[in-house]
Amino acid sequence: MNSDMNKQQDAVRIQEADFSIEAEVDALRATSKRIGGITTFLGCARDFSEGRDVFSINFEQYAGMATRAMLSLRDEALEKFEIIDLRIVHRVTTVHAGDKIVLIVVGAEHRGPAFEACEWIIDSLKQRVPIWKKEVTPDGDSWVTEHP
Amino acid sequence: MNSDMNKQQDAVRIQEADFSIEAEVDALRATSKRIGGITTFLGCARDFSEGRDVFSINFEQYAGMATRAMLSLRDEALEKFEIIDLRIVHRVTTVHAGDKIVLIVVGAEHRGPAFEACEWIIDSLKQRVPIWKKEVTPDGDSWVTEHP
Amino acid sequence: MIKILFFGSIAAKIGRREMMIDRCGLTLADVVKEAGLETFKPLLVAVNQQQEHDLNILIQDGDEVAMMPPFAGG
Amino acid sequence: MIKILFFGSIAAKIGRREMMIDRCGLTLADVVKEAGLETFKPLLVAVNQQQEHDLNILIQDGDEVAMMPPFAGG
Repeated sequence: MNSDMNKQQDAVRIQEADFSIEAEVDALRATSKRIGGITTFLGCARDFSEGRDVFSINFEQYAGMATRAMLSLRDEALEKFEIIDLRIVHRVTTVHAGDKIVLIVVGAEHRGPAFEACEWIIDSLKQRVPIWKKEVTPDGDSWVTEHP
Repeated sequence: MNSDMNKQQDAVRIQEADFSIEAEVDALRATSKRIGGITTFLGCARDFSEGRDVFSINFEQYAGMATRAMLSLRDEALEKFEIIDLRIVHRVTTVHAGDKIVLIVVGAEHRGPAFEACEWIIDSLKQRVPIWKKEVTPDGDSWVTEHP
Repeated sequence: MIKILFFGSIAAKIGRREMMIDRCGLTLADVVKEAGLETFKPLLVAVNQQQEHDLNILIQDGDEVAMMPPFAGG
Repeated sequence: MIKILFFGSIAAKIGRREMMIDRCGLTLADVVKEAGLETFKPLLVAVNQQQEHDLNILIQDGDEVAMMPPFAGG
């Protein structure tokens, strides 16, 4: 129970530090040899947005609720799709162009559900996880309000 | 021209050696700071197939034609989808359960086209690239004939 | 005591991240009004870290209420 | 000289990977027959590393013809 709990919390993380895609994919692959297909989505900071330069992006979260929302996304995805396991890591810090922001890794026996689940998770994360971002631009700071 | 050629051939490879997901994603990210979303598909060897144990899988290619087919898939995907760049690496060797087989990495400004293109490429690769696999099972060798 | 938390552009607008209210019998709508956010749209609200859509519920002593603009993670 | 290559389960069935034919005026269908694969289904064929669906085309001296079972990469 305790080690299941740890495993689950490790599979869903909000952190300042950068992450390794390889390490997350390896951690996922270690959970089952039945995994035949792994899809990932990596969100990166771009150097412009809506036609303006972006110097940096500052992330903010509702600590506690954000992690809970991501854990419940994970449970729901494991229920909803024919997948074996998944991981979600989201950075909350200040990032610059090219920096990694979010990683979703989904493992399944077959690729169809892995693609479906991965896209569903990033779409749902944007709608359901209390994280906000402010872009620092030449014209000043600007809170991002849309879900692109 | 020559360096473009090298770059393109590096982006599409058939090799015996294992590959690094991180290195491929980094190589893709290095091509443009406009990339906001990167999708990847990793195909791995499973320890069973159609209810049988699989000890290993032997891959075989039509050298030359396989690389050409993958290059033309890449060109077609860059044309067909709103994506910025993509990479394809396929191993042709003997692999065991859990080993990596194929990696597709797609970078785009927005995630929708990146997901679409990634799934289209793996589907098309299975139909258009002359690579074959033989599963070594307790009941003997068996050529894989379906496109799962 | 009710603890109100403000996030993102709302915290920037209000100029603080936290506020305490020491009154009983308030609905969620009352708490939104106390925070001066009754005209802020779209406003998302969470009670004890769960999103809440019903503004008529009663807020209890010790509850944590969050005032949030639309999320923008990823 | 026409070079014929066999792949995958076809190479296993025929027991070799290569065969040379030294004749002129053969169609692709003739080459398939020479290789003993006229009843093998589904058979994919490539001429000079391009998949070819028209069995009536004439094969030229120096062409490389590949006899392939359905692909199974990935």
